[in-house]
Formats: sequence, structure tokens, C-alpha cells
Amino acid sequence: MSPTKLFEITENPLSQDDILRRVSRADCGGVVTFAGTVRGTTATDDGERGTDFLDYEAYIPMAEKMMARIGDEVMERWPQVKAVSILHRIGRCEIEEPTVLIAVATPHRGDGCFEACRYAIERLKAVVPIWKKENWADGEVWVEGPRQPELVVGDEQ
Amino acid sequence: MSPTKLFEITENPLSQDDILRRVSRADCGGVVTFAGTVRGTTATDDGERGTDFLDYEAYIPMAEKMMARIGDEVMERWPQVKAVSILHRIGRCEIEEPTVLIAVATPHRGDGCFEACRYAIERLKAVVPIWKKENWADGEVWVEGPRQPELVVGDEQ
Amino acid sequence: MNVRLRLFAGLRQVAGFKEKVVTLPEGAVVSDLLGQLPSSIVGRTFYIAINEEYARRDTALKDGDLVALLPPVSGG
Amino acid sequence: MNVRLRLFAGLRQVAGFKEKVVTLPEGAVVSDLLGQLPSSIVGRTFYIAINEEYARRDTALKDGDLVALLPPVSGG
Repeated sequence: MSPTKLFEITENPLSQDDILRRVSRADCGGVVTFAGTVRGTTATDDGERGTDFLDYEAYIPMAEKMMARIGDEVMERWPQVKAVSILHRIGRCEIEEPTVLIAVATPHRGDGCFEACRYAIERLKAVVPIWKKENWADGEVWVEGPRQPELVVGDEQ
Repeated sequence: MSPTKLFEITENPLSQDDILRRVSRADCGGVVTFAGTVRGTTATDDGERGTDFLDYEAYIPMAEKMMARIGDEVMERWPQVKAVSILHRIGRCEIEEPTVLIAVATPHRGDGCFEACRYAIERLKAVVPIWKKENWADGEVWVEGPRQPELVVGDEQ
Repeated sequence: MNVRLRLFAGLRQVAGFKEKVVTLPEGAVVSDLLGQLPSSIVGRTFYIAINEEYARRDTALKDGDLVALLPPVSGG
Repeated sequence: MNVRLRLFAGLRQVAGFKEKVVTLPEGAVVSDLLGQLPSSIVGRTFYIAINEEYARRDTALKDGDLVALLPPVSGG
């Protein structure tokens, strides 16, 4: 096994070349990579909303465990997938920087690499314990994602 | 406009970090990149088939023009796509190296970046004038792709 | 028995602490722990993890467990 | 009129040349050019491009055109 981790939370900038190397295999001809990047402006019904930068926090060991589990789910649902890697950054992330990378390698492009990669980012956003804080010159707020029906809520209003 | 080309045939190694920079925009939070890489082994009905390396040749100006046209088609079909880049390498390519990269940026992951990227690689394989030669220690052969029903055949047996 | 209670992100910020030890009677379940939460976070939505696995309100606790309260995740 | 005929990949390899000038009568279409192809490539499948655009067998040619014969593409 390679000493390089396939599922990793890191404070360092993410590299698409790095994740491609992590999943590259001689029997795979197609790799799909999803990059989630920091939006500086978001169009909303009330007009454009801006962000200065984001901070990410993770429950690191649980997050890496859940990301590895998403990799297992992918290999089970798409048996032709040969390799999956998920990297998520924590700490301060500037506009346009990638905060998450997900790469899926298959022998051919029709073997599920697109579908599996899409599945993996949806799962990450549902169950991996990572949170972002939006920052502006005059304030900050922790963002809470949508409620997840599959998980049991501990307490609520 | 950036001096960096979005649609390029090149003899230089391709970089996923480079193509991510070419499409990154402050209003986009999702980028999907497809990498086509050189398979060293391919499973076939007759067992495993190996390749030592590939050589690619392109009709460069026409290939870049057709790649840009695929970008136009993508923006027309997925109006929320903000940027597309397609890079293809020519010359000798070793096993596991990327030979083609296609990146599509959208504001959100559900805005068509996965579907548009898949569409673009299918179109590239149908109409962009690029050819690969498989090389082994004891020989070489130019690969011809499948017939394209939309194109008029010039001559045939 | 003693369990460690750990908070993340907005919950940590509101409560003003990251981790503390809570003493509970033998046989306690997660709900018993939740009954001792600081008032500042009562009424907020969160999920529960015990030793890095999602758990339920009726999951039994044992001495040394690490119980984390997780706001709805917003990674990606 | 004169047109340039350019071959790629396997076609170039089989024909043994990359480009040559072919003289045709005024009013010639692509089919007329194809009638003068070297026997080595007759019977092979290819597509036609004129000045970097896909064309048809009945497309009219004009002096100076660059006519490329393209084997079925295999990029990606």
C-alpha cells in the first residue's frame, strides 16, 4: 500500500495534481475529480451576496473515517471503480481556493466515475462532520447545513 | 481576457492544477475535471492486453477550433456553466499520464458541471481530429475510433 | 461514570467551551447527558456521535465515552 | 486550380506522404479530388475537412483550399 492517505483532512492547500496521483492506476483510463471552491459572490433572490473568506473546522478522526466509509459505499455501488480519494481542507480558505477534492478512477469513462463522484460529494455534504464559517470585514457566522433525515437529531426547538 | 488559452493542444505534460486555475472564477463553487489517462493494461474478452506507451497526433488548428466549439455547445446546453477548458496532449505519453483534461465550472454542483463534463468528453471522442498510436516493444498501430454517423464518410470499402 | 462531552463549530462558540467531563449514573443513556446541557445550547439542532460514530438518544453510555454534539454539517 | 491534400495518422503512414498539391479543373468538388487518391488509401474510411471544417463529398473546391483526410478520430 502507498503511504499516501486516500481520505485526509489537511490544513495545507489542496492540489488536483496530487489527488490525481493518489488514484492513478495502470488499469484505469478515466478519472473524474470534483473540486468545491470558495465562492466570493453568490447570486440570491435578494441580489448578490459576498464573502471575504471561509474558515473550516472538522472533527478530524471521525471525518476521515466517514470519508473512507463513503469510499467503501462507492466501491460497493460501482464495482468497476478502482480507486477513490477524498481530501478536505480546514482552516482559512481564500476565494477560488479548493476546499474539497474528490477523485474517482475507473477503467473507462462509462464505468461510473462521473456518477460515483457526484454521489460522493452529496454524501460528504450530508454526513461528514465538517463546518464552515463565513467571514466578512464586519462579522462572521458558522454555517449550518440542511437537516439530514437519516440522522437522529439530538435536540431541537 | 486571460492570455491563457481555454482550448489547447500541447506537447507539454498536462496539469490538473493548471486547468483548475484556467476555469476558476469567484462566482463558481463547483468544478468537475475529467482526466483521460494512459492505460497500461486493458481487460478484454481474450484476457489482459498491454500497451507500452501512446503517441498522439492532432490536426492542431482544427482540433483547437472543434474543442472551442464543444465549449460553445456546453454553454448553450447548460446555461449555468460559467467556464469550460479542454486541453489535449500530443506526442509520446507514458502509462498513467493524462492525455486529455476537461474542466467545467458552475456556481453550484447541481448546475450541470458533471453532466456538461461528460458531454464534452463524448463529443471530443467523436469529432475532434486527434489520433493515438499504440506502441509495444515489437510494433505499433494507429488506432481508429468508431464511425461517426453525423459525419460524411469520404471513402470506404 | 464519566464521559467527555465535546462541542463543534457554532455549538462550541455559543457554549463557550470545547470539551468537558460530565459525571453520570451507571446505566445512563445519551438522553440523560442531554438533560445536563448548558442552557445556551438547549433548543439548537445537533446530531450525536459516540466515539466517532453517529448514535441515538437512547444509546447506552459507558465510562470514558467521547460524546460529540455535531451541528448540521456544512463541509464541501 | 490547385488544392493542398493533407493526410493524418494511419492514412499518412500508409500513403507515405503528409501533404501534396493536386491540380483539378475549375468547378471540381471533393469527389473529383478523391478520384485521384493514391491506390494505397483507396478503400479506407476517412472524413473530409476543408480549411479546418468538416465537409461533404459534393462540397465545391476552390483554388488554394486545404483538404484534409481524417481517419476516424481516437483522441481522449
